[in-house]
Amino acid sequence: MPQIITEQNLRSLIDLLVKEAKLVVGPKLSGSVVLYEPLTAGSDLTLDALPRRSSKELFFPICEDILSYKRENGAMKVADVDRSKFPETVLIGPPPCDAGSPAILDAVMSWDYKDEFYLERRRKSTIVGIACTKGDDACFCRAVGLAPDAEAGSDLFLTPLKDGSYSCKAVTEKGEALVAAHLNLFAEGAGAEPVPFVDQAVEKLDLVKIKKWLEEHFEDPLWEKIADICVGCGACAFICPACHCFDINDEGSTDDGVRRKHWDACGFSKFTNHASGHNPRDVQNKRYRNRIMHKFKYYDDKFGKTLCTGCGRCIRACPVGIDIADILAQINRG
Amino acid sequence: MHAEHIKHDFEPKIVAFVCTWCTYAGADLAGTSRMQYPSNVRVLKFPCTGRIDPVFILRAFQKGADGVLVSGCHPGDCHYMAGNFHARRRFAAFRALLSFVGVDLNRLQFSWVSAAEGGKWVDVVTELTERVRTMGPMPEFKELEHEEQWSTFAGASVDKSTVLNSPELKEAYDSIG
Amino acid sequence: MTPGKKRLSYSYYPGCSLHASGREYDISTRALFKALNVGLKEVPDWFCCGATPAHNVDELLSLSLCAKNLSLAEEVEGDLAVACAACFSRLKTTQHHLKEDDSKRKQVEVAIDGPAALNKPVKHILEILAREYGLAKLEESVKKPLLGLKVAAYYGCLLTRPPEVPELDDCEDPSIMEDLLRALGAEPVKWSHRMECCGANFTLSRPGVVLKLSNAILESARFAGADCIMVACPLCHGNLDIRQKEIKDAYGAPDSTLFGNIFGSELHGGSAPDQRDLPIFYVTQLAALAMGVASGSLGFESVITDPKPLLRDKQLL
Amino acid sequence: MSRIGVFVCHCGENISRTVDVEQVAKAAGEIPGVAYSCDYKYMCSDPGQTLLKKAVAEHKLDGVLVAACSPRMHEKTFRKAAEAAGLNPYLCEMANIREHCSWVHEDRDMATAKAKDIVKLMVERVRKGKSLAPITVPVTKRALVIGGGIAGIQAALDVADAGHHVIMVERDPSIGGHMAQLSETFPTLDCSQCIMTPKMVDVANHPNITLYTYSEIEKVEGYIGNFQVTVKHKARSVDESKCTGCGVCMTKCPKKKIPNEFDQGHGMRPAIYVPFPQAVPNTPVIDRENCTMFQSGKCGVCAKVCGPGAVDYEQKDTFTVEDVGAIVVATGFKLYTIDRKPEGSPIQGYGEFGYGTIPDIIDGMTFERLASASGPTGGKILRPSDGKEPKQVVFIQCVGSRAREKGISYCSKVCCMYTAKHTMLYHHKVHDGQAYVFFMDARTPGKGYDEFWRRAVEEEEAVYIRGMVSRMYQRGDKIVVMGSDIQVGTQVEIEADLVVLATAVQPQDGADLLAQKLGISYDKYNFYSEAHAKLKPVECATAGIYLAGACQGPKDIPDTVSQASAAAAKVMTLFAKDKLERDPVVAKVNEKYCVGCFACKKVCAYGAIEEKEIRDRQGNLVKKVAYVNPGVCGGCGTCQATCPSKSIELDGYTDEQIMAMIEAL
Amino acid sequence: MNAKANKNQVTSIEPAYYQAITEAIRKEAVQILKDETVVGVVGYLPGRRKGTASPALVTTVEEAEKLIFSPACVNNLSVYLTKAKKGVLKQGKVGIVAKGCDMRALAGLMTESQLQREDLFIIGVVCPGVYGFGVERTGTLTEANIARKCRECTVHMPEGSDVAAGTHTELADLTPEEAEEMARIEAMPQAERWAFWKEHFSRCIRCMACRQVCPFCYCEQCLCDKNRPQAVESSPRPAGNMAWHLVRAMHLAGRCGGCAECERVCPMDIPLNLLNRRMAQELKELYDFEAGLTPVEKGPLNEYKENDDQSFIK
Repeated sequence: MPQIITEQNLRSLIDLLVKEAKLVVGPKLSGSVVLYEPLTAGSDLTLDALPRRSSKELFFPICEDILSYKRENGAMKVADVDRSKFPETVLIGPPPCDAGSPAILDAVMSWDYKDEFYLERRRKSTIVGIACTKGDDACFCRAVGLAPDAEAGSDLFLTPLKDGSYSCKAVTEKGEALVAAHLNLFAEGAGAEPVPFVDQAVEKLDLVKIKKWLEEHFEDPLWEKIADICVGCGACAFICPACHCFDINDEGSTDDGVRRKHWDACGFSKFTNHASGHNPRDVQNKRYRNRIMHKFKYYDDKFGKTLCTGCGRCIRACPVGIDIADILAQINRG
Repeated sequence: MHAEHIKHDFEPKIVAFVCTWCTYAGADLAGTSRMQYPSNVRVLKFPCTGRIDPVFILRAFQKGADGVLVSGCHPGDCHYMAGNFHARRRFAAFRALLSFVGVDLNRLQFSWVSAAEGGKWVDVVTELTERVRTMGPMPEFKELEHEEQWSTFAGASVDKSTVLNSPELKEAYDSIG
Repeated sequence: MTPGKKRLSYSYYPGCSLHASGREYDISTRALFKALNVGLKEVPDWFCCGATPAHNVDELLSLSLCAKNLSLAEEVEGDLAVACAACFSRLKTTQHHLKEDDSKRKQVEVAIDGPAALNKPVKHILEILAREYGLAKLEESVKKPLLGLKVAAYYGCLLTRPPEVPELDDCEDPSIMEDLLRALGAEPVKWSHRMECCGANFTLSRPGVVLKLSNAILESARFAGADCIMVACPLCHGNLDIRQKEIKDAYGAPDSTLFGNIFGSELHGGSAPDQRDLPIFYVTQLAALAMGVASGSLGFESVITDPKPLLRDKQLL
Repeated sequence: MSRIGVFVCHCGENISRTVDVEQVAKAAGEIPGVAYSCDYKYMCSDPGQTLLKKAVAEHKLDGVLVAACSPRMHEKTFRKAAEAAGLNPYLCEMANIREHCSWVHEDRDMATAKAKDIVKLMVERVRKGKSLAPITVPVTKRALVIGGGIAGIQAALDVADAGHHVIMVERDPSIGGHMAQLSETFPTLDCSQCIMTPKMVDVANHPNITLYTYSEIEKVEGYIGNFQVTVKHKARSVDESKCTGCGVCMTKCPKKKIPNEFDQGHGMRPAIYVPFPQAVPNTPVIDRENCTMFQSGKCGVCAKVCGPGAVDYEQKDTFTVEDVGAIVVATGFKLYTIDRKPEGSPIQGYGEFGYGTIPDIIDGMTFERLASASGPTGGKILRPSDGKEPKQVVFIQCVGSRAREKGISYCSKVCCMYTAKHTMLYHHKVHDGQAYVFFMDARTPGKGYDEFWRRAVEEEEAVYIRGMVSRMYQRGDKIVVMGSDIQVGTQVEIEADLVVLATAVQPQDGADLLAQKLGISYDKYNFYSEAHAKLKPVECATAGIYLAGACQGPKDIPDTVSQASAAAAKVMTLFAKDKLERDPVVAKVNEKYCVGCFACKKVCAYGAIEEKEIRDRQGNLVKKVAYVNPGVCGGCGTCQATCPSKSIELDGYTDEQIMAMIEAL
Repeated sequence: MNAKANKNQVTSIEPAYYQAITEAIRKEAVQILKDETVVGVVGYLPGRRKGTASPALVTTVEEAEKLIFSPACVNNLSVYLTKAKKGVLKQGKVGIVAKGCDMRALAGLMTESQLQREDLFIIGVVCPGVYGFGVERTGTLTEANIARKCRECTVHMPEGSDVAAGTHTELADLTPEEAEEMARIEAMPQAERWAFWKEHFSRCIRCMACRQVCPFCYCEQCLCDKNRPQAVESSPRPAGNMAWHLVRAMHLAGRCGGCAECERVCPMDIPLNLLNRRMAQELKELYDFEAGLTPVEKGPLNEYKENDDQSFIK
């Protein structure tokens, strides 16, 4: 049962959800950049640019407290975070390359260790994805098996139509529930023609072939070639919708402080630095190799998924112009 | 001399980073001379102002100081010859930086107090304490300490007091029609 | 900018004297610069710098006079060339003073209704010739070297003093004039009174002082064997040239007149009194002469102590 | 978890009157890491210290904080007590709740609150503190003395008499320095050479002194107690071991008209020469620049006439390396040559004085030589130009000194006195002569100095004119001196037969280069800088190097000798122990993280930081890092504040300690 | 004299200009690799996407023939030379393509003993400017797409390089946007300034791109990575972010060459160069220090004068 929602009603939906005391998150202009941030009104929604950071931070915040501790009368008192206070959340506006990331990450977060911080947030959230009609020469979602109209990860999926409205498809029960609760904002009908998608410059990748190549090329001059120019920052990982490494730090003093979990990146030289001083990934080529291996081999080995949505953020942001799509294409070509 | 028994509404936290040879000794002299000054100041002793890292000042503000004093030997009197000269440049630069990011420099005082200047120590400490007292608590860094990225406590930004009551929501629904 | 390719060019502040009693200085300066192909553009509408007396009477006035002249000069391209030592001193002093004293500067700027041109470079003719045009190039340009001419280079009080203001040369032991003379082919003599005062503007109020002081200078130059004296100041020129005969009348034989010898010993002497006339040249006159400028256009006729016999004797005319 | 003991002192009632010490002790007990706390009437008393020692044992304390008076008062006391109890003394600290609290505040509540805070943050300091061991440095008990003037001689003799070996290095062919040139000395007018030459001989004969003349310092390495000094022995062209000092070579040398430096160029010497008859050693050198043999290869007379065959034209410069534990720098001074402005120097010349062009304008040292019985005139005052006895002599003081506009602002200290002396010597020798002195002030702060000066003015008829000279010129055979008399308010001209200038005292040529080799600092005039103007006037900032004499600043002979003996005493203090013990508050480098930007080295006032190469097992250079020589480090910590990565850390004041204290605020 | 009169000022820099430099770089790089003057050349290669370029270390003649220079060659390549950081300089002499602003970094690194001039062959580029971020990359440089730092460039000429490619050309009438922004911030009331920076720093995600791309951030142990003691919280929270950026500005004071790479690479668009520029301005005013093209003995915060300003000290 395709539904239609006008742009105005989409914004009204946000207004209503805010009034319902839900946390509504969507692309919003913050200073000079568009970021996923809490929306206070429908007018905040900014859909003309891909946010600089992916929407993963909704489930996997940049930094979060996991416990606090204090020594009192010789004994250490530990206080946990009350996860039940996490709010009901609606994420509105992610394109498939962002909306698709929980569909990838859920696997690892509920694997051998259940990350209740992540999972609780996931449980309480509804994702309203929007098909992507923009894109530039860094985009390569099609190459990694996604598409501008991929519904994976979305609970409700909107497709922009030429008259400015959106056709809606409830992908999950959560999506259905959201529509059902606000039915008068939606209209029945086929609607206008959809806005066409943009062509992507990167060829379709044979992910199986790439994985095979990676299996056989743990040692390869390619890694050194890339590492020659990689400066080892974390920009690519931090803005990536799929990267999910984190570090845990106690901040404060030994007697009184907070244990915090925050984003980390495998490109950092200290990422695998052991307390002993030994560092198994002591040089940048090993670190960059790990990034590719993790995304296109290890994660697939474990969970049968590729740890990349092709959003192209890392290509745009890399300080030294490392182009993962180009690297994959080279491997693909053999 | 400061009459200490007056109770104030606000007692600022003042941290003093001092060198051991001149200012610490000057503060000792103020003590042996039984001079009186506000009790707000907490003194941290360093061998030399040259040892004092701008990070310490930053950290003191972060940890709740309302005012910071850095004090050492007069130029030419440094026990280590040139430590205070290096410190002077370092802090001149640091002041400019703090001012540029919007820190009120009235909360940060530098002084030369020699071992013979017990009276000057009292003056400097009293003046800074009273000035900061009139300015009130330093909000900037303390607020920052408690701020988070929105996603950390996602939901904190939602004001529960406005939790909907149905008539209002109903009205909103109706208006959209 | 490659040196040598670009033509040097200056703005020019002649000052009152150079349009009156020191006209020779002005015309010889213009003639010299023309001969050297150096541009010289007179500042339009300039007026008196206040000279040496004004600052004794009203400091603000004297500073404002100079400041206004400087701002007029700012309108003309090129560093400001000044020939008169007194004008040079006043202009430089004003710049120095106003740079040091902000409140004075503000007062002056109100008075002249505009900013004081404190950074307009002010250059004396001597430094332009010796440094900017350059001694080597000057020597190359000489057409008629002043061979055999023994010259006492006379600096006077103002050219180098006080040291922080003119910054022309060593304050008490300069050599720029001597260097210049050597470049022109003349022979600078070593003499004792090149830095002493000639009496300056006492020439009107207390001529007696001037006669005494200028006499000492003339005597010293004669004693050192000089044929003539070279000056860079119209006032010095006036005192040494116009009053030369008067001095001779007043003092007669040399050596009896050196001022106050309180712990005096016997004075030497014994040789025949030296009463030679000493022509007084402006630096630009001698330089222009050496550059081959026609002597008729250098104002030799309008001075009192006639230089022509000497120049003829040295075959320079 | 640490076990710290906190001991709160009442100091009689000095603390307890305003601070509730019991509460402070109680609060201290609740601080994490504190295992024991108590308060006591007098912690510094014997029972108090015993209490501390007992508590350390009973409660197995691993750190101690005494909250009492200023650490400047009793830190040593309690550290000793802690050490006696088996603790590392550096794990004992003091919280100053007296000078910084009870004595300066009246409100009991607030003072108590403050005392608690002070204790809290000092507990953090103890908790994060580390055991430190005193630094010991072995000491080589040999001293190097640079310079063989009166300063060097005095220092060398004192150290040598104390039984330590001394190496003395002198640049000139003979020791003696300027004092050997002087005629008579103020204020006693005793003959300078008569008191100087015996000391020179003592140096030569002293079994503990090795004398290297005609030698210079080439290189200095190492640090206090352990210097390695390379000495360059310039080729003398005469074998010292063979020469008997008979002097035949000098009398036979065909080239005899070389101006003698010792007589300020007013006497003559041959090309092979000793600077003066009483020279030590009495071995001649060949002045190769003026020797016909060296210039044209023809002559060789000296070699022919030398009985023992000591003359050696083939001699080369040689080098020796001396291990010494301490260095005394006594390189002395030179007199300002005042003609034109030296190239590139901030100092202006006095071209207007005609010095150097008018022969009868001389400096003070030349006058000394004229007045000296061993001088070029045999002690008669005769002027250089024509050898006539001058009847009017003008002395000018402060030529170059105290003349900011000429580039030197300091007072040369000795000129007032020696000019007074000169007028007397002149008056004694030329009875009908008249001396005039131009002066600014007469500075006579010394024992018997003012009496001496007054004698010159009142009894010896010198005419003192307060004012300066502007210009001098030759007129006939006279020098016209133009000056001012500011007391009379008039200009003055004097026709003098001779003018003597008291020119400024300046450091020796090359003083800066030597300082760079030694790693000591110098001021803008190149005078060497002492470590502290008041309290360390003899020590250099660089440990183990001491200053004596005019190389540090203008000085007269008694001051020079005093300082030389003081420097010697410092050397002997250093040599009194086999090992040097130092406070372990010094910086250390974390070589793993140091990246060798050497910002620390650039800010180190002690020159304690060196560059160290880190090599792998194959000997390949991995990187260069900073290394702190603990013997030299002064412990200021400027390096650590400068190091961006904090790869250098000052023991006793680590970032960890300081951050913990800030955290506890 | 009109200072602008004898400069070659134009309204656009056409691709041909960059092509000429490209040719010159290739020729030089090929030559020094052929005659084994160097073991490698750090330069730029074209990126996959139109109008992009990427740093590259080339070691063969074939690779060297592909080197380019275009307005997309934004990187300061000196970051690749320090041992502690990237250490492409493993053995032997290395060639490097350097713009004027990069040359300042090279000079600074020499001052700090991280590089030796004799280990480098510097192929200087007479650079008229490079692209800003998020601009149209058409191949032609104009007022519309030039980087903010290039608008006030004073080092178009790579003085001190071994060879220099290009002739002096620059865009005319560029507004000094950064200077204007500085003035705007300086004119704000103190509280507003604090709000301005708080807003920017709060956005920081601590990806460390600013640090990693900075030629002067070559510490092996960054203060902000240290946790015993922790001077700067490593978690990306507003407090730690503020401390981090202040500490970094302080550590760069007197060293920063003004290449503005930190600002360029910031994925969160924090105007970091303003901090560095403010420090540079202060050090110029107080100690007359300016980062230059030749190494100096000591930076302004590693030396002192006895009469330094102390008007702020009581």
